[in-house]
Amino acid sequence: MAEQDDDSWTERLRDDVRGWLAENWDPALDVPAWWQRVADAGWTAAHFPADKGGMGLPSQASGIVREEFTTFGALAPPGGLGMLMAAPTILTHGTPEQIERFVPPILNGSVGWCQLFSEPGAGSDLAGLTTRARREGDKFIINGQKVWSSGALQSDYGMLLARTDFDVPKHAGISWFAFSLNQPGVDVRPLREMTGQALFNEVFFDDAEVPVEDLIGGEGNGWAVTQTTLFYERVGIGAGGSFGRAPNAGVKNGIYPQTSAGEAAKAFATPSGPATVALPDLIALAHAKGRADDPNIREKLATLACYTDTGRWTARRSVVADDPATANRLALLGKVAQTRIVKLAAEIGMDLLGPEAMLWPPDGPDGGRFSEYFAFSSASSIYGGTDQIQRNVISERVLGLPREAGPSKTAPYREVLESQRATAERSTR
Amino acid sequence: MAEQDDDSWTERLRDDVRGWLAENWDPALDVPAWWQRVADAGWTAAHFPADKGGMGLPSQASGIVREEFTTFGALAPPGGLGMLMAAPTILTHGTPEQIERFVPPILNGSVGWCQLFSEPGAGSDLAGLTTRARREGDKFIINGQKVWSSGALQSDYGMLLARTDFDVPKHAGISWFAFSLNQPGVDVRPLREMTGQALFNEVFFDDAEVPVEDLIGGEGNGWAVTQTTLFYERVGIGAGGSFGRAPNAGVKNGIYPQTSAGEAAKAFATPSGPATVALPDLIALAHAKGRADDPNIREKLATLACYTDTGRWTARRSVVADDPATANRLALLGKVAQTRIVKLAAEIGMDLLGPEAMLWPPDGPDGGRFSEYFAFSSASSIYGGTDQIQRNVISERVLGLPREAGPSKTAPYREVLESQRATAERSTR
Amino acid sequence: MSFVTTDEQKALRQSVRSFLESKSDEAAVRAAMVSELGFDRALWEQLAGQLGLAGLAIPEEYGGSASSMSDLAVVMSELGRFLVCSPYFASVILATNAFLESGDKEVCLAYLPRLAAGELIGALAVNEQTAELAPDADTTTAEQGGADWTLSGEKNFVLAGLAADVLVVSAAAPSGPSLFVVDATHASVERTALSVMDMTRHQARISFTQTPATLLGEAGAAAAVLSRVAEIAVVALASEQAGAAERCLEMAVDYAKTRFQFGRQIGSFQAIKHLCADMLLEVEAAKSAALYAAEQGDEAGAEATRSAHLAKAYCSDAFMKVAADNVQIHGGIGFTWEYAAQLYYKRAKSSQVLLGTPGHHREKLAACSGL
Amino acid sequence: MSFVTTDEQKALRQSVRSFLESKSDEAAVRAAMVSELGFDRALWEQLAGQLGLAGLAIPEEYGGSASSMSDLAVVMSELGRFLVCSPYFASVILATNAFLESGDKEVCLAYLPRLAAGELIGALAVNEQTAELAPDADTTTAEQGGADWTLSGEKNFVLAGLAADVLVVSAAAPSGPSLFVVDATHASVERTALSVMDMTRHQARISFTQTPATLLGEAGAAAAVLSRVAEIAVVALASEQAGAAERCLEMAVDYAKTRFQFGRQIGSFQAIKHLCADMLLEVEAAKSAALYAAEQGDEAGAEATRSAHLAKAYCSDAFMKVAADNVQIHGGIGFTWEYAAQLYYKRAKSSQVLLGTPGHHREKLAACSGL
Repeated sequence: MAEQDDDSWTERLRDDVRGWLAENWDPALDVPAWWQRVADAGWTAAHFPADKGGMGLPSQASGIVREEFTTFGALAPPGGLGMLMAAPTILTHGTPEQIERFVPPILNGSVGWCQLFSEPGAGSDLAGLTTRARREGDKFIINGQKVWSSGALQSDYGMLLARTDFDVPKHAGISWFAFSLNQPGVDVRPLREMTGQALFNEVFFDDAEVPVEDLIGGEGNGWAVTQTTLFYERVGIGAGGSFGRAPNAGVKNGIYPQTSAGEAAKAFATPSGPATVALPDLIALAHAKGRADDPNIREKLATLACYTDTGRWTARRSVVADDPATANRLALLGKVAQTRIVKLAAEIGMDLLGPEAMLWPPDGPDGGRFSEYFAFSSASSIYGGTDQIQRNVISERVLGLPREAGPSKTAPYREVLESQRATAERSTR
Repeated sequence: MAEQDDDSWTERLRDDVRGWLAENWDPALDVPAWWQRVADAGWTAAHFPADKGGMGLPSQASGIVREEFTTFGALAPPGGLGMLMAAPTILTHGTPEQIERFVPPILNGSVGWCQLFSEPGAGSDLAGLTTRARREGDKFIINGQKVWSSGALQSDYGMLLARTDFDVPKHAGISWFAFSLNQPGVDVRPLREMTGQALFNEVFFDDAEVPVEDLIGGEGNGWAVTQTTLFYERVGIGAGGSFGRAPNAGVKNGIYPQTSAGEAAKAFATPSGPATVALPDLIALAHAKGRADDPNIREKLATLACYTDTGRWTARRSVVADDPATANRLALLGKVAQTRIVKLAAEIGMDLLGPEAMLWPPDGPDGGRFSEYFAFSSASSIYGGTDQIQRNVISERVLGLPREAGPSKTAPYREVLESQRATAERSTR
Repeated sequence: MSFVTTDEQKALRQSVRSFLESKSDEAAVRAAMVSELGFDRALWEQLAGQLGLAGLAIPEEYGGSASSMSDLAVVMSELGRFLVCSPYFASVILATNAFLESGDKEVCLAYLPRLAAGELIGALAVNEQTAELAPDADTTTAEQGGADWTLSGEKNFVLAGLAADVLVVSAAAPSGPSLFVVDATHASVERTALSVMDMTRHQARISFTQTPATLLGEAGAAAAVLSRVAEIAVVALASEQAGAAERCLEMAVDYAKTRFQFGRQIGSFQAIKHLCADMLLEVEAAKSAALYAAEQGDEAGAEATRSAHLAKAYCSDAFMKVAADNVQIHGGIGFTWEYAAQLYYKRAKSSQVLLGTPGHHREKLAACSGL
Repeated sequence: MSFVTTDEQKALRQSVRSFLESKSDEAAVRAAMVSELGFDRALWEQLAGQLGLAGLAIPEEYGGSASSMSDLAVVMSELGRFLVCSPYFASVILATNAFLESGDKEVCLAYLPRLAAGELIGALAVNEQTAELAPDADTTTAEQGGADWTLSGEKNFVLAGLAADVLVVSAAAPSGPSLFVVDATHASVERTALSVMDMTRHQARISFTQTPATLLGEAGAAAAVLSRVAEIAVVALASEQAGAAERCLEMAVDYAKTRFQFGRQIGSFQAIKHLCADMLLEVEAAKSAALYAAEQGDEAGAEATRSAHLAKAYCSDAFMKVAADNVQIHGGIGFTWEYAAQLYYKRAKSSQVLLGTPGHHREKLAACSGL
């Protein structure tokens, strides 16, 4: 699968990175010092404007930079949800003061971020959230509960959506906060998933606080800000994201498990956690299991090749599109394209294992990773917005099909909640 | 696929039929005379009550009787839409006088029926029909248009749904008529389908008339009557119907193409029209094309065997169910079960043909029937209520899931139509 | 085919269901599945004793109640519905039928009465590299010294392998693959729990080192006996799958009625409604396949074989699909450890693979269908 | 991969589209498809002359404009969009590339300039029992008498077989399958129209009886030449499929916005919305596959081969699915003869089968992917 970038700027960029690394990479530096050096040079977010810590390059630049760092053997620039979502959101909606305060610590990896969006009662219907932010002087008091926050235990800050006003329509009462997790009113509890792991957390707020100056995009404007965050999430979860291949930024309170950048680079080069099961893994498994000649397996693997490559190519078309409508149209397909890749790959893995598909780590071929991936695959159509929600979004925003009639969009949200409660009572009686 | 009915009444019934045929079958009789003899003996609708021309047997009896007639070589009792839908509907909702007047000519095959339900603007939303029935003295005057009426050219009567009142809510203004097609205000025009054939017709009404005494189930009660008709249609289209294997009843005006019952029996034994492509046909084709050993073909044919047999067995469970809720639950699945059978069978046929899949009757293997069936298969998820409508019905009536919010169900239908017109104008502007 | 449910079967289902509702709710399942042997002995003794279910498949001459496959299917579907952690399938279906099909009256008389009473738990140790009860590739060997046999080798994927008291083991004897009875607690038998995805169904790897064994039936007859045992077992398993699948549909529909998003029950959205309708089609088709195979299953023959393959192929994929759809309809909470949806999802996978994948059975079905 | 659309390509697409909007609307397609030769000669002459599209694939030395596969893909996708009835694919893609890949400069000089100008219509007559341009099983034979060759045998599924002036024919020669040029109008050539499902793409059966023929390229070289021609042709066909699929999506979305049932636009129902969203995924993935294969297609090589198989496999099934979904969303009217949905449905089927089924190309793709 030879691929060529015939755009010469990318070749120039790769040369620049290699040249800079040859002069600057120092495995003996501690991680914060190395990342500071990287950020100062503009490599963390090469696609950001030059006056915001970047280099003003096209958006695919950040992936290219990370590839070159990793190939070189250097610790790649920090990634994680801060880079993926918080930084571009704050860059879009924050004040100059907020950008100055929040973005550099993301770029130099000193502050890690998580998402505080979903609630037990607000999953697909994210705007149905009821976590409350009550203004008190120069701060907001937060009460409520969030769920599905990956990395919350390791993060310093969260992108928090809370309802600042219950007496306006549903979407109008929401605000977006840069919320510090390092305070007493916050309780982060790991949430165990089907895989047996706890990648996600529940987060409880009991009179937690956030200063007024950490409200991003203005009070009651959180829904508009959220659209930006979700756009960058979709692009990232879909086949085109580049930050998934980057080391997570700032571990909580600035404590890094590795003492030097060199050790951290080595640790990052060794994959950990439930590794993705991709086409080459399955082709190797088919050979190992003596099933490479099985026509049904060949048919399925060829279909997986089609899904994988078209997913990658469509994501690429989104990146190079010269009009925003096309870029958006293609980016919005990333998530559903990814679902079918994950589910088919998981299914083929199980199929190839035969009876060993019943095993679980540590038993089973390759430490049981195929079984674990199969369990994980059931979530691929759920996390980051269910496939049902993705299809709603695609059909409405791209294809222009009508929204469905729902409860009043103009009624104060307090009334909507009350009427919902009444319906629920009736239907369980 | 040996099947055994361990119910002894069915064996007794088969014996009875054979015994009666041995004494009564006379190929020299003309068709009307033969069918009169059959009806008089109660064979046409053995599952009807004894005082309504039947024998009071369980519903599977009618299929068994027809099997035995055909095996014997006799012309089977009449079938068609009159037997499938009109007779049971009238039996359920008609007055004794109406039953007396309409059912016997169905049982003796002298009157053929078609359906006059769908309209260009009322397909999935059947209750959205706008064909008008205006009362004038002791008759109703009909104006409007119907579509998708199969056999309308060959029928004497139609099951007509028309709106008798526009000033009541949508479902309350509909009436069900036994409508004579043999009158000047009726224009039947064949409608050519994708297959190139014209199985269906458009029917136009221009001041056509129907006497008040042919209104079935009462004025404004047509929607309830329709539910009965549709129930029998679903059961019939699904895997369990037995009237599809029966010769059509009364060809228009009592004219039969065959002069004797013997000739008619022979004609019926020779399949005509686009024959169904079923599992055995495809297994034979796989051998003929040297593909019987192809694992991908074997996998698909085995899947088709699963669909076909489970469809048949589920239909059978509906028939023998001892409570109506279970019978209904299973019968409602018939249509969607049939769709996947038809579509997979059509696909396998095309797959087996290779380049010959591009041919069309008269070219192509077996006179091009596989290509024709493939074209036809696209309609299997549409006719008799689209699969989307079937799934709505299943989820609401069987699973008890909530109906979707729609426009007011209580507003006079005239107002609904006006507001719809306004929306349409806005959205095309 | 009759598809008629007898009043006795209705009563049987009702009694098993009420029993399991109180004795094998989700908390009980979770407790049993993390226990060392993977089952609740008290529950097993009540199933066998109070309800008399261990002897269903066993003729009266050996102390059983000689019920039909259709009766067994009723029990299996309820066990599936409640995800019961039990050696029932291993002992009552697999081991018991291996005894019965061997035709060895003497050995049957020695074991079946106690298996029928639930005093003994049996397991069938045949699989090594495959899951299809095909003993032809056995590397486990049987050696004869005088009238005595000893077995050496290793078996894998043995259901209830740790719980079992007695094992029916296949091994390569001089005259071909043969079946043997082994005391599971003998010192030369080493049993290791496997780490399995579906914790409601424990499995073990069992090794034998010159383990004393009793020949079961005729030497060299294992393949024929096991072929029929596998046929019976997949029919029972298909019923279990159909019962579990039906429960998944109920969970999904219940949740869809009570979960609100966008101010509406999510069950009012067509995406959810149509998914539920498709689940119903799968569930009812699976039930039809399992019922038909059970009706055909009492006597060996071409239609018994064909319908067994069809039932296992269809019910496996139907249960897997419905279990996955159930997770999807629940959204995030369906993916959590603490919610029952994941237990069904994993059970669906283990059931799908057990005794041969759907692809394996579809290939056999094709071979039975003139291909 | 660049996926960058040049300004020239945008202009090309725009000019082809405006041209076809006025010259090949549905009425024009229906008129052409029932005509004897299956195409509108005036339209063909304008495509070739006014727009200069017949010479796109031809080097300048033979009177063409030596455009890239990506340019050709633009034209093919527009031809697909409008279901244009034209010998374009047969002549400009199949026959022209057979000439070019033969490397036979003398014969190329004799024919390509007139093919480039559209003065001659070419067709490729290779297939007999298969659709994959595989000449190994040819029963058509070539006999040599001195410097002259004659052909005897029958070819099937020849696109534009009746419309063609000149045929490139494969036949078994003593040194192996070889290519020949034949005057389509020669008295010994018998051409019979096939009855085809997709009437927008006429095909013929052509028999040769000692028909005089000119050797094209080297004797025995047909397999290698046709392998590359097939690769180029499936990439062009994939673009056509993607273009037609996109049009199906547009038809479906437009109808969903304007059709009212239950007092609502049917496009407001999730069942329809989600189907449309899935159609968009298929359409865009198909476009990606076709674009990538076109970018790789200018030079022979492993990636050109792999991406060609992938594009044909994917675009075939995507177009078929989207065409069927379009019928479904239209409901009954989509099934009528008079509505355009059926034309796309049938075109999708013929395109799916032409030059090898998706299963054939997936098998080749597997073979290119380390399997």
